[in-house]
Amino acid sequence: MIDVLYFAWVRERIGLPRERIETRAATVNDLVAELIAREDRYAAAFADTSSLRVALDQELAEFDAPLAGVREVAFFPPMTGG
Amino acid sequence: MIDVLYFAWVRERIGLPRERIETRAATVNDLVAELIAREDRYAAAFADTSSLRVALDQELAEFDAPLAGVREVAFFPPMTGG
Amino acid sequence: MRVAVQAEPFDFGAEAAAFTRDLPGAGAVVTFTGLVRDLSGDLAAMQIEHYPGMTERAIAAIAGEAMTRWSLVDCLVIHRHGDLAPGETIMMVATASAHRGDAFAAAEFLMDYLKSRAPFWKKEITTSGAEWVAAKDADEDALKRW
Amino acid sequence: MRVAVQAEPFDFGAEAAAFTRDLPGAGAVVTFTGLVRDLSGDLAAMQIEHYPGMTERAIAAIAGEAMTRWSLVDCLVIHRHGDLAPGETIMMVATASAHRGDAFAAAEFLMDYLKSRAPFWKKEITTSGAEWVAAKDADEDALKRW
Repeated sequence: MIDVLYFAWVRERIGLPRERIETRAATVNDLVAELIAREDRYAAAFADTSSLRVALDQELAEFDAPLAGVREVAFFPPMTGG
Repeated sequence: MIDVLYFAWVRERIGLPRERIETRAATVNDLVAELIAREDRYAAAFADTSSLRVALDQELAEFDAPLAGVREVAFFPPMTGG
Repeated sequence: MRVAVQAEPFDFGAEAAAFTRDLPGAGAVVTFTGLVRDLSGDLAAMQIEHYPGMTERAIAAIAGEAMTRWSLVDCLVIHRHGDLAPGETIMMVATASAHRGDAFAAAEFLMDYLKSRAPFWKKEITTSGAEWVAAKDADEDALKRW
Repeated sequence: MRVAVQAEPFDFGAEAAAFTRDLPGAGAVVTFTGLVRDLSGDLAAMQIEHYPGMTERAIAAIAGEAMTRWSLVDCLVIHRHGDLAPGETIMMVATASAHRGDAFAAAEFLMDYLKSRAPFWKKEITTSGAEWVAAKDADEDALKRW
């Protein structure tokens, strides 16, 4: 079980801020593929992962990073703070 | 007649902040030569003009600048504001 | 070093004054303040979403990096989230150092990293709709100078 | 644009807050504050001499140049003269612009020019005597980048 969080327009497209997911995905890319296969709203959110960022346990990571031991995955657009 | 002003350690070495001088000096350098010839305290203040700055009518200038029409000459060390 | 992530407004002048008191050895203080700018003339509000937990962690890491890279006596970051009105203060950073170069460089570094590496997302609510503010390539490029 | 040359202390926080109010179109405000630093641990006072008349003129010219070179919404310079105690505020600049790059660059430009082109001279009074602060080559060199 893994906590998956969505922010900004990713959250809006998927329609929820977070969910717990049962997955055996080895990498972030594998998890994204599983989500896309679920429903259109996920496919819409993950249509272009080059415009997305991912954090694993609250640290920025790459989409090919392994998920072993990770408890919290977050997907969001490029940040616009400051 | 010209007003000559001294600031910081130039003022301290010469011993006064300003004076009116009757001069026919054509340039700042000529005026400095006249002042040096007056008294030791002027010679001490102007011993090394490369460590001094000059302003003519409150605008920074060079030591070879002409004095024609100038009403106020100021001598001082490099500035240390901010 | 202090990091605050909050929905509440803060008093920039009071924070700047408080930061500047009691800075032994400091000769230079630089502050940056970000304001909600009404570009189009019809901005009703700016909504700032953030990632609770990661935000504080990311800002603390960026501020710690600034303290290490430059000779800072102290640094401060305050960043708001939630709903803000045009003209309101979004965030501020403050840096203090012996010489001005360190304080300026560290403040610019903090801003460049906060822009692109702290998990905040801005949404502009105008009379004609709502739109997420897009990240700028220039902001990502700005990181390369450090 | 406001330039003040004064013997009286000023409230940095209040000045910064006042500057930040009512800046139409501004998204970024940068301030720099210079403090009397006690390097040796025995500084009793700092005396700042200036050239009345030329000081105001030189600072206004430098601030005007900053307004021209960058897209500034506003800028402010306050510089004290007379006797200051360790920790006291010597001077401040503030700049406001739409984007942060302009405000940062203009504030650094103002500081570089105020350091070497505004007629102020600092003298440190310590328990062991009084000494004029020497101008640094680095401060003169800093002008070359603009």
